[in-house]
Amino acid sequence: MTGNPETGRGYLAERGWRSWAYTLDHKRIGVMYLLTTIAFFLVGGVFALLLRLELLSPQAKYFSDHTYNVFFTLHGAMMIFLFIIPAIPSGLGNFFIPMHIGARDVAFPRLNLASYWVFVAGFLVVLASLVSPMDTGWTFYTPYSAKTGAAVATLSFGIFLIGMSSILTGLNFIVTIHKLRAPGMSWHRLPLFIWGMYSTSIIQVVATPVVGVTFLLLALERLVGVAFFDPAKGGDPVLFQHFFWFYSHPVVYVMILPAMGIVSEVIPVFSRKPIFGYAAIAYSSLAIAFIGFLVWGHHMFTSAMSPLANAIFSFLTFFVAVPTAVKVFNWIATLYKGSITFESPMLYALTFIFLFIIGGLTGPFLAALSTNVQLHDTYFVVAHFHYTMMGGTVMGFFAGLHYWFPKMTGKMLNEKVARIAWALVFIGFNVTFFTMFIVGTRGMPRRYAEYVPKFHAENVVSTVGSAILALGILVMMWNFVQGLRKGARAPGNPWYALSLEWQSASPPETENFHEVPTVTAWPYGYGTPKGPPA
Amino acid sequence: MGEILSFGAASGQAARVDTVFLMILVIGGFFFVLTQGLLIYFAVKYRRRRPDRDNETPQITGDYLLEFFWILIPSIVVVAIFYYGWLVYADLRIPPAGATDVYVNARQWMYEVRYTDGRTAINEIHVPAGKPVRFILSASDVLHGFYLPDFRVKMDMIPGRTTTLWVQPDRPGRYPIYCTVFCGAGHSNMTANLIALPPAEFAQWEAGGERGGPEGKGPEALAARGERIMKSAGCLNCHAVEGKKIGPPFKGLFGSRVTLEDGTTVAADEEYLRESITDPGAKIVKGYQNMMPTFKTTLSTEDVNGLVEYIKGLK
Amino acid sequence: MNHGTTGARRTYIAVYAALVALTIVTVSVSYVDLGMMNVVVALLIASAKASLVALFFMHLKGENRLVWGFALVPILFLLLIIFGTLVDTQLR
Amino acid sequence: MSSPHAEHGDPAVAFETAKLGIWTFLATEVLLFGALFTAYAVYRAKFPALFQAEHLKLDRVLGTVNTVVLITSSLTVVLGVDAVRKGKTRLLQAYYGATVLLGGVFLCVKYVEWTAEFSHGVFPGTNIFFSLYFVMTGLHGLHVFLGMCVLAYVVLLARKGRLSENYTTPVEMSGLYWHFVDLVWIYLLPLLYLIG
Repeated sequence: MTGNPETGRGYLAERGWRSWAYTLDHKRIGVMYLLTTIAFFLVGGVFALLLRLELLSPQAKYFSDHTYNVFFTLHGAMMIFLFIIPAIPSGLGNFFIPMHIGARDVAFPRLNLASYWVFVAGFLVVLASLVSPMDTGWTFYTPYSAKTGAAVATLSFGIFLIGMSSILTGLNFIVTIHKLRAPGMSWHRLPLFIWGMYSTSIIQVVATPVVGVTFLLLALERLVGVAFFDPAKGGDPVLFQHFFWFYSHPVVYVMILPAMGIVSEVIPVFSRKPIFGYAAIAYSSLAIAFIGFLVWGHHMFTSAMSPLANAIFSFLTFFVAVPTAVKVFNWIATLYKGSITFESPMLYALTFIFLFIIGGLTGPFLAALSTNVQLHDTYFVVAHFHYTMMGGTVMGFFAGLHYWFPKMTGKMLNEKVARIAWALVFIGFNVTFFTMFIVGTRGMPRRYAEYVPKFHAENVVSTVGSAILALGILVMMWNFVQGLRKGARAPGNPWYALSLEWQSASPPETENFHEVPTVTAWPYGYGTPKGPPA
Repeated sequence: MGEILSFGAASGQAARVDTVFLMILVIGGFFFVLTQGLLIYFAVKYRRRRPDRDNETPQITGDYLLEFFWILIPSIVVVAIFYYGWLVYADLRIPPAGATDVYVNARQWMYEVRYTDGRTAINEIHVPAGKPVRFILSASDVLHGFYLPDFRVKMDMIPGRTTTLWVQPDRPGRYPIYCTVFCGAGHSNMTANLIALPPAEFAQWEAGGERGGPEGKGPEALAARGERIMKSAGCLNCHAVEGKKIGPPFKGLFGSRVTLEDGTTVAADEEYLRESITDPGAKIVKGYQNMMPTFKTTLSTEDVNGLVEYIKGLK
Repeated sequence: MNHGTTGARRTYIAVYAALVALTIVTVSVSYVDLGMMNVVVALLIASAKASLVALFFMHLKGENRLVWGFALVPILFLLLIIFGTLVDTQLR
Repeated sequence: MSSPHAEHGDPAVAFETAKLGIWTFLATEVLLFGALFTAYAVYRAKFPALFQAEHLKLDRVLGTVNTVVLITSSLTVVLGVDAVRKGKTRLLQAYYGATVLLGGVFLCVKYVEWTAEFSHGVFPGTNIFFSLYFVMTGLHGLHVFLGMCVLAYVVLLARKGRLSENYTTPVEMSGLYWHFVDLVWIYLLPLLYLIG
């Protein structure tokens, strides 16, 4: 129960770049994904800070409008395609799915490595597009994206490759979860992180090809003039939006579902209580994944869709709220009568719930037709999106990083520094983004390099918040580096968790487990049926 | 607080949107207090007080009745919110009779305004206060947006299509219009103003010389332009104002319901007329052949708008 | 074993014959003007052919439920994107 | 390059795993073409007259010939699978070799069609119908080409003696992929050539 006492270098023993570049070990591939995506998170964050800097003044001050447009495009495209989509699934998922289900590796290790290198190829192509950087916003709406002078075809191709990598990873995980579970690991004994990852993988496999084709068509429109989205040839620019959002709406669940899985792992461990309503949390992941495919039209309520389409998409959108609410209620109920400690993973998990509730409760404003028409394309949407994605997914990601850091590296983090970083992130985040709800309701449109002076005060507050947030993230990164360099040796199971990954050494051996474990119980058997033990 | 939530709606419709906003805010506020309250209360109350005692928690794994209710109650709440949101929206989409039409065409990065009497303007739309005004929106190059925050409405402007939006300013005033769909370098400077004048001032402005009168060398009224184009472009070779020729007649067409060859019916609105001119094969009227050539390249947006306006007048 | 596979070969050739026959039928029908029915007939024949390929050539006939699920789920999503988009474009 | 975990202990499990993998992959392919089928549905409903007029410019006979070619190639694939299940790897090579050839014939016919269309001044940017036609057949042609590469690789494996009745995985997986490519064409033929 207290884990393996071994304290070797485990899977990290082999050295040299070849041992990484050619590795078939899912853990090493996961680590490579994590390092790459965190790097992009930091770069994307720098772009965000530059945006906030420019918005300090209503008039263009530091950059031209075009430069600002490039910055918000790069911020969006990098954060979405290079960080948040791959970070948890491909990074933490690669590392922990096989360990959670008691397997030695994923189903197709070679494909796994290939998917990482396709990802790298993708981001190299994205970098190549910087010769004439994109200025369309991460949504690539036609006909602007078909006309602008930027390297749209190049960037589309880069994102096509990244999408391919995402498909291959999802495929690998689906098959892994179906076929490689340890003996006794029935579906209802799966950790909830696996349920989240399974639902995510389905979305990746089914939705990503659509956006792949869409970007292909966009590139072809620029290269050979196909007529799909070109109004001059009878094409329909709104069809582009349908295709784009058929992927890009479900993909926010690719981002959030694994984070919800992490939270479902962390909460019981630090409350010493079984998760409340396991089945409801597990199946609500699948429900969110499925309903997520029915609601893409809510991004297009002002795009002059048919009235019936507007009504249907609005109606269905509200039903995403139900499984999401169920999860939140279950997490809160798990805390009830727990024995809660507040180590950094738990702090981030609770922050996830806190911020995600705000993100979730501002959803109905955007789902209801009449208020959507008012708030669409204003800062209200920006705030809602960041509360769910940054306040949700990224906080879940941070929770996962702090939770599994000892397992991945064999070192413990400095808890005091981690808490300081957490406090800065929490305060900075809310100051930055809550003001955006207000300025959005007052009518400030998004993607504005310059704005009318009446929105000035909110923007200054928001920029100050972003500086605090950035400082918090810097402290966190510094803590990671210090932890790697000088952290205390981590025991096999520092949090006394019950799921399988903690039954290995820290860091785990290449084979994960000396013997493939036989599973006899679910991973949440905390607490006692009759109260305190003798 | 009113200012922060941008109350001070400029029209009755905007006030109705605000009630939906408020309703969601109250419901959301209730669930916010409930969930965050419990979250914080549990976190504080059940924090571990004695570090040495570990597994002292009860093994609660679920409660079907509780879970049933917290699936049921949100479901009912969201259906209610949907219903009110949709109701107000549906009402907002139907313009009242007697609205003044104003044609607005967007291009990078300005709004080209054309009144039915032929006067034009850039980025300034004068309308009488207290009367409904209907915007007929088009775009020349890329997607643009038409957002009136004080009226809580917006509509995308889509190249190759015609979209509409209406407002009724209750009070005179100057209301900003923002572009909300990213359209390039000048996006954030693509703003305009809706200037609602008291009826008397509006009449004065309408008659005023600064924009040139409707007669003489002044610009041509849209409907007059349409009548001229209709003769010169050869429309009347195949269509008659009244009575069936090779193509369907124009009189009474606007606002009617047209039966198509596959039996479905469509409303003959601006978008239908525009489409029938630029893409005649798209909707074939029952009883007619698909033989009209497209006028997409031969007629400008102005010409098409003129034709539409002329046909609208043939009641 | 041997007997079984000979039977299988015979099935494959029969399916092949059916596929070629259906191809001939669908091409022939396309020369006849049936109005809207042309589309329906062509798609029905295509679906019949596709089912033959999936059931016999791709051996879906003998597969377990899991593989059937993997084969059918994408079709559900395909219908979703087609009808979801048409609800807008057809009713504008 | 050692792969400590690559092989699964039980070959039957390994086969089932690979099969599930390829079916998942086919699911992504369904949606890849699915987006194009959606575009087809939208524009055919919007421009029935255009589709009616333009599809007559395609060569129905060549399209039919190509269909038969592709169906025949599917038959040779399934016979190849049948052969390897019986351990007849030489027969497998013959059948898969024939499939690659038939794939080549298909692409040659496609080449003839495209050249004819280009010479008539019809290009991908001409109108919506031909945009759909060129992109759909082009993407499908790319799949045929990739399938030929994979099948040729399987023939190579068979020549090296890597395949037997106990190890048929590459044969069956590549076969499933090839049938799927055939299946897509079964829909492309009526949609583009016959009912336009």
